[in-house]
This record gives sequence, C-alpha cells and structure tokens, in this order.
Amino acid sequence: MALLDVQNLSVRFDTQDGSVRAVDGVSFQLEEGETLGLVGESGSGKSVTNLALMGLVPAPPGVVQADHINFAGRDLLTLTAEELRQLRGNEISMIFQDPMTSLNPLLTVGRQLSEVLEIHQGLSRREADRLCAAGLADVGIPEPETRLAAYPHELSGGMRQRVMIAMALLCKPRVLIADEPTTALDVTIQAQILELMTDLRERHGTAIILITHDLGVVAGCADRVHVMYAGRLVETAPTAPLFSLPVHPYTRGLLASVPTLTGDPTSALSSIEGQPPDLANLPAGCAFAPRCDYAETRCRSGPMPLEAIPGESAPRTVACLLATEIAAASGGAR
Amino acid sequence: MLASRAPSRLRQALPYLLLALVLAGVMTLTRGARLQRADLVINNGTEVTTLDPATVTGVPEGRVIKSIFEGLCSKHPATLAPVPGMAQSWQISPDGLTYTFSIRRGARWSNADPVTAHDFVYSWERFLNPETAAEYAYQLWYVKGARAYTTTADEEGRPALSFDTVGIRAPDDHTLVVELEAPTPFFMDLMAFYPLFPVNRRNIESAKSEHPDSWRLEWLRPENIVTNGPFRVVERRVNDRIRLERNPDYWDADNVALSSIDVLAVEQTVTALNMYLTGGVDVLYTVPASVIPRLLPREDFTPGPYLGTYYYKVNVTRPPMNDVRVRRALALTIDRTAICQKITKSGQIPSWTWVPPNIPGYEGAAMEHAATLAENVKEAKRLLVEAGFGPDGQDFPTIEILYNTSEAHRDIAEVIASSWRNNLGIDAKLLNQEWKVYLDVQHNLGFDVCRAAWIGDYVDPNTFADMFVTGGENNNTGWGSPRYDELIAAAAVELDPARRMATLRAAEEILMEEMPILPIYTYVTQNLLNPRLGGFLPNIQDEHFPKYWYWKSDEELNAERAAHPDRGQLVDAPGPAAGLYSPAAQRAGAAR
Amino acid sequence: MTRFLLRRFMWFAITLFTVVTISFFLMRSVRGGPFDTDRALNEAVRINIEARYHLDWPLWKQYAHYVGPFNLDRHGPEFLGGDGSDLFGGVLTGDFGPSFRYRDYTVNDIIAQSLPISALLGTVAMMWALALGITTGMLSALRRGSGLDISLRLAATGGIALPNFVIAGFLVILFVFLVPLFPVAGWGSLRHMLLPGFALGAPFAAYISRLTRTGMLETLSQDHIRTAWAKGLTPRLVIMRHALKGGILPVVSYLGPATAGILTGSLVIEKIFYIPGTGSHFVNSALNRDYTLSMGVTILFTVLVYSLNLVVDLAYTLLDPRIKLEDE
Amino acid sequence: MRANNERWDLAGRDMEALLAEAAALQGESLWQDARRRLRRNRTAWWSLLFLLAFGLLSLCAPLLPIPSPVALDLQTEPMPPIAPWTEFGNHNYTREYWELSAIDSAAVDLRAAIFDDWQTGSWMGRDSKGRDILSRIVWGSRTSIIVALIATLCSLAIGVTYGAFSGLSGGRIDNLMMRIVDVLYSVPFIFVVIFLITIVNEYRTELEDNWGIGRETVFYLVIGAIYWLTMARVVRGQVLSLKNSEFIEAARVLGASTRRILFVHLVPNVLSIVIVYLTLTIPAVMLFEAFLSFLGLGIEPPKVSWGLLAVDGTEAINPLRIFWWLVVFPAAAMGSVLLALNILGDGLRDALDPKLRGKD
Repeated sequence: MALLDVQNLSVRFDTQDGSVRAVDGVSFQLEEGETLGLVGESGSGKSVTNLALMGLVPAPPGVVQADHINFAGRDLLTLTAEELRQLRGNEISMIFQDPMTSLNPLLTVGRQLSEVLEIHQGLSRREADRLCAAGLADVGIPEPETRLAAYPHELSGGMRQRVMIAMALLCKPRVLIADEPTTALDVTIQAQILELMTDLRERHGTAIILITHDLGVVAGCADRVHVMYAGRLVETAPTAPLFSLPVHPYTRGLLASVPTLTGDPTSALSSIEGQPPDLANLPAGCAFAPRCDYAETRCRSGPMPLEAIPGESAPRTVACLLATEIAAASGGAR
Repeated sequence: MLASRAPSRLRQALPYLLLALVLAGVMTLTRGARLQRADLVINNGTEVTTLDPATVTGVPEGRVIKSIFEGLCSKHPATLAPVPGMAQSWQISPDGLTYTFSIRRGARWSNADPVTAHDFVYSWERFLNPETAAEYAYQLWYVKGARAYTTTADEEGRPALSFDTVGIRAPDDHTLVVELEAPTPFFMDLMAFYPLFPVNRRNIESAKSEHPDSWRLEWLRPENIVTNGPFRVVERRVNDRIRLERNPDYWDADNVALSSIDVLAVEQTVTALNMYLTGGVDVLYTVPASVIPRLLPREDFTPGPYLGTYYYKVNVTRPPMNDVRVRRALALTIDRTAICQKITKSGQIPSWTWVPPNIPGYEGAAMEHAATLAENVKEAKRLLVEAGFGPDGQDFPTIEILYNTSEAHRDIAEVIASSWRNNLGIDAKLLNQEWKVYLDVQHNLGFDVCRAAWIGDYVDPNTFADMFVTGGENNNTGWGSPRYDELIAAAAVELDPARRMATLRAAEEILMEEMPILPIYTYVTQNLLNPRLGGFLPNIQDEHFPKYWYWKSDEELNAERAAHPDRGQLVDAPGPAAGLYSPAAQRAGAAR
Repeated sequence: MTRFLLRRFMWFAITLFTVVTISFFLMRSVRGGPFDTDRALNEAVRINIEARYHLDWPLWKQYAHYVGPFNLDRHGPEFLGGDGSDLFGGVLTGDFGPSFRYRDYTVNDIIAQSLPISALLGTVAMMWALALGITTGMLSALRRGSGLDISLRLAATGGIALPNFVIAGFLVILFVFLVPLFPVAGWGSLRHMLLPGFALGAPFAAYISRLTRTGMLETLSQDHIRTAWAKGLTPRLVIMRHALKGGILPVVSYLGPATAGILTGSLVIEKIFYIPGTGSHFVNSALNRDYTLSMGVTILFTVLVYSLNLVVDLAYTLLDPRIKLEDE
Repeated sequence: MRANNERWDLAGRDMEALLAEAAALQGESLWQDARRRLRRNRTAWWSLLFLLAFGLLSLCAPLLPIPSPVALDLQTEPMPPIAPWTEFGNHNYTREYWELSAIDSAAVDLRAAIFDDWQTGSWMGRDSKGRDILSRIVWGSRTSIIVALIATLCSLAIGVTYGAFSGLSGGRIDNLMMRIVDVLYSVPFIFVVIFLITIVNEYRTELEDNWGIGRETVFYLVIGAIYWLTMARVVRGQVLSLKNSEFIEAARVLGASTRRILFVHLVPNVLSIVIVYLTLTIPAVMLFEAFLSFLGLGIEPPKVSWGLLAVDGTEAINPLRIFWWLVVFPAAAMGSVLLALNILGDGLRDALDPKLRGKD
C-alpha cells in the first residue's frame, strides 16, 4: 500500500466573486522513499493540493473535499485539527518557495528550529538546541551552534533554505513536501539544494513531493512526474518516459520551452501562446483547449478523464482525447 | 555562544522586566499617595498662592490663613466685629491716633515660643519691607511712616529708611503701640485682616540660615512652618489638598472641635458638586448655576446676602459713552430681573446702587429709576434722543461688551446685549478675553463696556467708595470727579460714624448720577454645606471660621430640623469618618 | 550604538534649546503678567514685586538668568557684578526657578510632586489601553469578518469618536451614580485611578486595537506564519509567538506619540477627576502667566517625549532584529 | 539602423506619451478598482453615504426650517425634548444669528420666504437658555466640519509638499528635513496652540480690521499647522519607497523630467495613502476642537460648535438631575460622524491598499 494515497481531491474557494475551483478531482499515490514531481504553471493548483494535504487551506473561504486522503493507513480527512497538527512537521513536513519570507524575521533560527522538537517530541530547550545544531550540521551549515543564535536576515538565501530543510527534517518525517524549494535561489545554490535533498532522501528514506514549474528540477530528482493544469492532472508518468515522450499538448509545450544544452542553439525557444485560464470561469471540456494547437471541436465539451494510453508500456495516464494520436505521431518522430 | 545569546535572552525577558518595573512603580507610588480623609473636607475652589500672610491677597488664601494664624483681633463669626485675638485688650487714644494693644499672656506659637509684641513688630516690619513685596502693604500705610518705608527702596530693592521711622513699637513683651498718620475709623477691622497676621521670627530666621537661597519657600513647608492659630499645617500637595490639624498649642485649643480639615482646590464646579453629593466634600463655596434650581429647595443650600456687586464698567473716555445720558440709558434698560431669575438663579438682588445693601448704619444711594422695565425704557429712549441719537438707536455705533472667558459672564453679557438691542436698538457685540488679557485691556481702557465685580474687603462702604477716586488703581473707567475725591478724603478722617456714612452716601450719589458704572446685581452667598456642620454662621462677607466649627450630634440635628421645618427638604448629613467629638468641645464651640 | 546615542543627544540639545528659547519669548510676548489680579496693584508695591522677581530686567537678561548657568542677580559671580555667594542657577543647573503662581514652591517642587501622579495615571491608562487594545485587536484579527470582529471594531472606533471628557462623563454617570463602584474624583487609592485611567486610555485603547488588528492581519498573511502552521505548532504558539510579535510592532512605534498624547490628554481628565497631576499645569500656567512653571512643564514635556521616543526606538530594535540603529 | 532610430524616437517622445497613457490607464483602474472594493465594503459605503447626507444637511442649515441656534429664551432649567408626534412644529421662529456670510444670510432669507415663521418643535429639547438643541447641533456641525476640513487641507498642503520634497531630495536634505520634523514632534504643541490662540485673541480686532482674518481662520491654520507633521512623514515614506520602484526608474531612464515624475507618477500613487490619512485626521481635528473648547479656547460664542455643545453637555452630568438630552444628542451626532469617518477611512485604506488588491 502506498504511503500516501489521495483520491479525487478537490479544493474550492468560495469568494464574493463566485466559487473558484483551484484543485479539481486530483488523485495520486506516493510510495515510501519515492520522489514525486508535481509540475505546472503558477496557479495550476500544485501548491493548493499540498496545502490541502497538510490541512492548511484557509477556511473560509477554502473548502476541501476528497474521497479519501490516506496517509500511513489513516484518512487525513477524518482526523481532528489537533491530530492533524501533530502530524504536521512531524510526519509530513513542508518547505516553501521563498526562504526569505518563510522564516520568522523576529525570532532566532535556534528558536524556530527547537520549537518543532519541543512541540512534537516534548524535548527541553537545551536538548532541542543540541539536536538542532546536529540538524543544521546535517544540511551542511558550518558552525551550527553559532547559527542558532542568528536571525534569518543574517543568513544568505541558500543558508536559509538549508535551515528550512533542516527544520522540516528535524522530526524525521516520512513525507517532505517541497514547494518550489529552489525557485528563489541563484542557479548555483539551486543545484546545491537539490543535491542536498537527494542526498537526504537517500540517507533518511523520506518520500518527497517536489513541486515546481521547472522541468529541469524534476528531471534530475523525481522518480515520477505529475503534470497539472488548471487544477487538474493532465499527465502522469515516470520521469524518463515523460521527458522522452511527452504526450499531453501542455506537457509538450512545457518541455519545448525549456532550453537544452543539446538542442539546436539557433532554433528559437517556443512558448505556450495565450494566458492561463480563469479558474472561476473554466471552459467546458479540456481547460487547455483554447491554447492547444491540436484542439478539435470535441475537446471543447464533455469530461476529460485521465486515462492510460492503450499499448503504452510505461504506467502513464493522460487527460487528452487525442493522446493516442499524439503519442503515436511523436513516438514515430522520435 | 552564551555571549551571542545574551541579546536574545534580554529580548525575551524584556516584556516581563518592564511589567515588573511598572508594577513596582505603581505599588510604591500608590503607597505614597494614600491619605485618609480628614474629619472635615472643604473645597477652597483653587490652589492658594501662598501661606505667607504678608504676601497674600485672595479669598481662598484668606480661608486657610485664618485657620492657621491669628492676628491681634479675630472676628465674631456672625457680626464680623473685631473680637480679642492675640491682643487681649486695646486702648485707642482720644485723638484716634495711638493704639495700645496688650498681648494675650499665654498665647503660644506652635513651636512653643510665646507670642509677644516683638513678633508683631517683626512681622509688620517684614510686611512693609519693600523686599517682601507685599501686595496688601498699603493696608498698613495708615500707620505713621509706613508708606515712606515701603516705597523708598535702594537700588537693590532693600529699604532705604530705618524702621524706627515707622510708628510701630513694642515697649515690652506684652505691649504693642501703633501710631497712625490720621484717625482711621476701621483700623480695628484691619487688625483682624489676615495679611496683618504675625509670623514667627525663629521660623524665618532659621530657614534663612539653613537655606540661604531658598528660605522664602523653606519656612513655609509643612514641616517648618510655625503658626499661632487654631490649626496647623500637616501636609500639602499642589492642586490636591492642605491637611490641617488642631493646634494643641493654640491658646483656645480646648474650644476647637474639629481635629483635622482637608482644604481642597477643585476648580471644576461640577466635579466639586459631585464630590459633595457623594460625601467626599462637606463644604462648597460655589455651585454650578445649572443645578441651582434643584438645590434651592434643599436644607443644605441657603443663599444669603453677600457684600459684593456685579456691575459693568463704562469707558467714559470713548464716545458715545462719554455722555452721561447715554450711560444712564444703558443702565436703565438692562433687564436685571431676567439675569437674576434666569441666569444666576440663586436669589441675587437686582441692584441700582454701587454699595451693596446690608452694611450696618449705611443707607445706599440708588440711581434714579422707575419701578418697571417698560417705564425705564421710555426714559432711556428720551435720554438717547436728548443725547442726539434716534429713540431706536439710530446713529448709535456698535459697542463691544468685554468679559473674561466664563460661561456665566457670557450668559449675562448676552442678556444685556439683547436688552440693549431690543429696548434701544443698540447693537452690542460680545468680546471675551482670557483673564489676564481682560485685566490688561481693562487697565488700559481698551474697552467700551466691561464686566466687573467687586467684593468688599471689610464691612464698610469705604471699601467700595474709594475705588472710584480719580486715578484709583481699580477705577479703570477714566472717570474722575474732584468733588467725589474730596468726599472720600473727608470720610477717611471723619471720626463720627453717622457723619462719615452721610459723607460716603453723598459720594455714592455722585457716582449714581454720573454712572461710570452700571450696577447689575448684588451677590448672594452660595454655600452648600453638610447640615451636620455646626458653627458655620451666615454673614455678609461670607467669612467663616473653622475654629468654631463642630459636628452636630443626631439629637442636635434633629432638634434643629424640628425647630425649623421650613428649612427645606432634608438631605443626608453624613458625620465625620472617625465619629463625633466629645460633647464638651461641641458645646464650647456652640456657646460662642 | 554610542554614535547613535550621541547623535540623538545632539539633536535633543538642539530641540531643547529651540523650545526653551521660543517659548520663553513667546510667553513674554503675551499680554498680562503673573501678578495681575482683579485688584490692581499699588504702583509702589508693583515695583517692589517686579524687582523681587527680576521682571524689571531687560528681557535678554531675564532669559540669560533663566537659562543659566550663572546667576545674574546680586548673588551671582563677581565677574558679572555679583557678590559671588551663589554662583550658579538656571535651567542648565537643573533649577527651574520659583513658581509665580504657587509661590510656596519651586517649579522643581511642583514637578516632583505632580509628575509621579501623572506618570501613575498615565501608566494605568496605558496598561488599560494596551491590555484592552491588544486583546481586542487580536481577537478582531483572528475572527476577521465575524460579528465579533465587527462589534469590536465598532466599539474601538467609538472610543476614538468621542472626546474623552464626554467619555469621562458617561463613566461617572455609570460607575459612580448608577452603580456606585468608584469614587467620583480625587486621588489616593487604586480605586481612584481606575475611572480616570480608563477614560484617559480609552481613545488609545481604540487606536491600539486598530493598529493591532491591522498588524496582526498583515503578519498572519505572511509566509512565515504558514511555515509555523506547517511545523505543526499549536495555534496558541503560532499566534502568541509568531504572529503577535510582528503584529504589535506598529503598536510599539505608536507608544512614543501615545505617551505624549496621554501626558497632554491627561489635563482634561485631571480637571474632571480632580487629580493633582502635571497635566493641568500645561494650561493653567499659561493662563496664569506663571512663566517659570510654564517653561518648566514645557521643558519637561520635551524631555519626556524625546526620551520616550528614544526608549521606543531602542525597544523596537530589541523587538525587531532587522532594524539597525545606525541606519537612521 | 533604421529600427534603432525608431526606437530612440519612441523613447524620446512617443514613449513618454505612451507612459502617460499607461499611467492614466493605471490610475483609472486604480480608482475604479478602489470604488468597486469600497462599494463591496458595506459599512464603509454606508458611512460614505451617511457622511454625504450629513454634509448636505449641515450645508443647508440656513435653509432648514429649524429654530434659530442663538435666539435666547431664558429658562430656569433646560426643556426636555418634545417628540415630533406631539408637537411637530410651531410658528415662533425668530430670525437671530451671528454675523452670517452673504450666502448664508441669503439662504436664511430664502428660508424665511419659504417657511415664514414656521419652525420644527424642540425634538431634541432646549438648553437652559431656551436654544434648540437640534438647531445647535446642525449649525454646530458647520463650524466643526469647516474647522476640520480647513485644518486638514492646511495640514495636507504643508505636509504633502514637505514630505514629497524631502523624500525626493533624499540624502542630506532629506535627513535634515526629517530631523526638523523630529524636533517639532517634541515641541509641546498643545502649549503652542494655547499660546498662539491667546496671542491671536489679543490682537484679533487688529487682525480683523486690517487683514480681515477672523479668529476662526487663525484657529484653522494653527490646528492645520500641527497636523502636517505626521502627514509629512507618511508622504515621505511613501515617496521613498516609490522613488526606488521600477516604474519610476523606468521613467527616469526614459528621461522624464523631475516635475513630470513628481506629478504624473508619484502624486497619484501617494494620493491613496493621503486620502486615507485625511479621513483619519478629520476626526482627530474635531476632537482637538472639542478639547480646546473644554479649555475655553475654542470657537467663540454665540457661534456654536460640537465641541462647545459637548462641553455644555458635560455640565449636565450630576446626580441631582441629568439633563440627558444635552449630552446624548450632541454626543450621538459627534460620535456617529466620527465613527463614519473612521469606518470610511478604514474602508478606503482597504480599498486603496495595492497590497490587498485582488486578495480579498
């Protein structure tokens, strides 16, 4: 059984302007020790999906519905707020996009780290401090004891993200949700952080959900990749097949907009035309249809189920009526 | 590592530290502020300027000084006639020029020094000394050589003359001889006037030697001041209270009933009233006008005649007020009844004279007027026409009424302005000025018509009459009359009381013909006092003597209420916190 | 830090000098003098009084004498023509001179007597204001949009919408006459302090409540609060440790002006509740032309406001480690 | 090459026009957005409507068939309110006012022509001088509102200019200017106001005769002169943060003049915060007026202001007899207007704060 099993998750925000469906019927599983990449443009519902897992969707206006969200045999939806709280930071941790703002600027790093241990493991401040220093050393921060007394603004961006990671891993969680962990960082630092995460996963066996809009990041780390668009999953596949043969036109568009070292330097990078859809006002049928080069009339009506492609060997599902045709055509081309 | 942690520890401890600090502060401060209520609490209306008898002028100061010092004479609480105080007896020479006082044997200061005639010589020398700068120094200028002594100072401000030139001598410890410049019929009244009360020489001298630069304040501090009156000062705090306690060294201490008095300085009349009504204060000398109709039926509010006149000054140097007919017209048309009934409300008496009524032996000279306002208006119109204006104020310039910022004065000014507008068609604008500016404007004759009031210093028409001599300091109207000056001067040396009163009346007649002032009403006292307080006798100067005050027992109070069922609706009469005093003390107090 | 303090001190000196000079001359330019009363002074007596209080000196000399540090009267230093028995005096030596209205006291005496009372009243008011303001502001922010939020905000704005003497009046009716809980006026015990403290603190409580609400809302929407939740902290910890601290920063910076406001606002409350504090001297001394007292309280006010602002700034740096004193 | 030339042209003139257009567009959308958001904030919107209605009422005071606010009818005690259904009106109107302006006095003539001597009954009671409380509240609102508006505008003029200049200049000048503000902050202004008002009182006849400056005018200016300090700080802060923002950089790079930057780019952006501050200053000024009235330094009778009414009202608080209508009605009027202003201020802040936009 999967460590985390999400079935038919929807998140809706009821505002005065109407109801916004940020996540719509998303289902996925996460195995122990696995890294799952969740890819999509901003606003596609990746972050909200994961906030829903943590029970952190602000309510009101948010409304979370799902068939079930099973974590290690418990349905998170049935847990009380208190039980959920005890899970957070303990068994499921999260790190955020912007390490500049994700740490409290008014508290020392040590305080912010140790309170996790104090809360979840009932340690004294002194014991917690010792463990925190070890945790900082673990993420490669030099002179960890001194750093404990530092305030976030006294650290560099990369350092802060390391602190965030250390904080998330203090209680040896089974799932780590990393929400765009590298987006706000310099490229060199990005690489270091990713390397650190891979390394930690190997050592601790933590399962990771890696949320990003950067396909390059997933390519290096993830075992499997789920692509989201407008609150729905549009394509799921193991990393290698996805990159070698993207099927959904949106995935193809995403991939085509990534510069590659091996690609032809003279050919222009393509971008996806048009704007992401207004979630409050989604078109009928495929949400991507208005921007899709392949779109046909039938794409603009009816549901768009996530289905496996007949004959495909990889465990891939795609939400596109034209998936078979595109797969065949591209497969031939490649 | 510890070192680098320090600021963060500090940061965490900071709020608690601050809280602890604040709490500690609150505790210490409240402990210091605590003071039990005295047996009797009176509201003096404002903070006294000083306790030094020599330099005071005001009524509030007088109330305190009369409680803690005693002069050669004191006053009878009802008639205000001089009664023996520090002087057991006195002789006046037939020519009225030499006064010989024999000082009471056994009178002592609160530092156990005996009170002697030398104390008076010392105190009066100090009083007259230009360095003391006593505001009331002129009250003793009737004494031979006194005026010259005060007004002749060297460059440093020290007296240039020897005090031997002044007619004040002490042949021995118990005899004081005073020689006057001229006969002064009210000189004995002055002897009970608080600026002339004595001070203790040792008190001042030791302050001088211990605090060479601040002795002027030091000798007056509660822990230093030495007094000879029925009470002594125990504690003082600005704008809070003066705590007085019975002075055991006072010669008549056995007959002083109250053991402690708090003198407050509440300026907001509404606050003071609220304090009275909740039992925080026992005596108020003024009440807010808005509640007077509600107070009048009560037994604790009994307004009585008061030696004071509310009037308007006219600047006779400015046209058209330089015409006596105009002034008379203005005076005739003021709706005095409306002012007394609707604004001041506590039975003030519409006034047509300058000197208030009720001075024994004096019959005031009222201005010529008719019985009703309508008739007066008719006469006023006639006068206006005579003076060259239309009967409805045609060609009459707009005049300004100056008053000092105060609700009551504004209301009266509004009524007067509308009286003049409605009756004479004269436009009058109101102009209020803050107190000190108002005084300054008044002094420099920068007004048309100006609100004023005068409260007599002593029970004698002279205290009113001598104001309007030509160039008098308080004249401030630009008016002067040689004939008037002559009459006042003649009255000052007239020894026969009846003739003297007649002379003063002749002077007032001139004043009421010339009308540099427009009398409006005669004041009444507005005391609101706990019905249980005894020995607080009504009198024309609203002067009261804590020495005679005592708490009535229930029996006495009930008997009194039964005897006077017409006194009005009964109110609560709370007793002092510590219970009543021994009946002996009460009776002694009441006996006088 | 030292540099910062030095600079602050320099500006403080400049401020103080300006305030003293301006108010000295402003004060003397107003008509009427300290010894004018409704009974005019005898001319000779007036001369004596003016001589005693040096009012007969030219203005510059009075100013120099007032400021000090040398005594300019006949006891002053010999090189200024005095006898040298009392060399120093004036504001620079901490001597504010004798009061003209309360002649048995020096200005120092009066301030020493009344300031602790005002400080106490101010503290009570401030504690009321902080306790009430922060609690309601927090509740309001946490229940944003709820009925509680709306009613608390209405009450808070109500506190700002009425003059404090009207609030005081209502309080007196309520808690003295209808429900006799407190004494109507006076000073002494803690019971005396609660009503005036509340009346004085009410507008500040209202303002603090608003500041706290806004600050909390702002902080609550920040990323690090999400982090705190994600760490699994209890709501109490998230709010009290993580949100409140940031949320009340605006309150801290408001404390400087608020204290000044409480100091001057107390004058109305002191009059109504008959409290012997410093506040009433602000107006009365000017109206009485009590030159020295008026200057004294002016200087006192300036010093207080300046040093309180300094304390607030220092406290701010302690609370917010990002702020550095040097980068002003 | 040619393409390059075109580009420069664009930068020189057309680009500026483009920028202006963009700014206009942006401005419009800002205000439209704000209005939309304000309308959605029910309480704030109602507050605005209430204030407008009240403003209209107070503006029309001379036209309303209410009794004279000053005509005396001395009573021993204030008269309690008479409910409108008991006595709706009577014919006792007397035309009595202080010196009115030409317009007001024409309006009063008009009122007399329309209603003749009919006037409303004393729905809110009368004070002890028989003056109608309703009428005094309405007329008093004129004084209070004018004091508040003029003082606020005065503070606005000084504060915005000072703050913007300081913020734009930056460096030493900014530092010095802000230090001066700090210094002024420490000056006990209550005290200065008391002084100034006393001085003005003293010379007011001269002022009026020679320059036609009434005491009220000076009063407004003095109050305005105090409140500019905070305004200056706020504006400077905003300008500083805007100065370094990208779009100003862009405009600067494109060679827009300083004046242009100031008026086209900065002012509209500063305006929102200024408006918010204004709605919060007006109540503060009104309270200050009341405070001065309490000390007897405020508006001079026979003119009436809310501060004076509030002071008169507090006189009525004692256990002997509470003339509640003297306190309750003026307090209610003052309270509701100030409350509305505060709510509106909050609403405007929410509506205009760009950070909150689209974030409900």
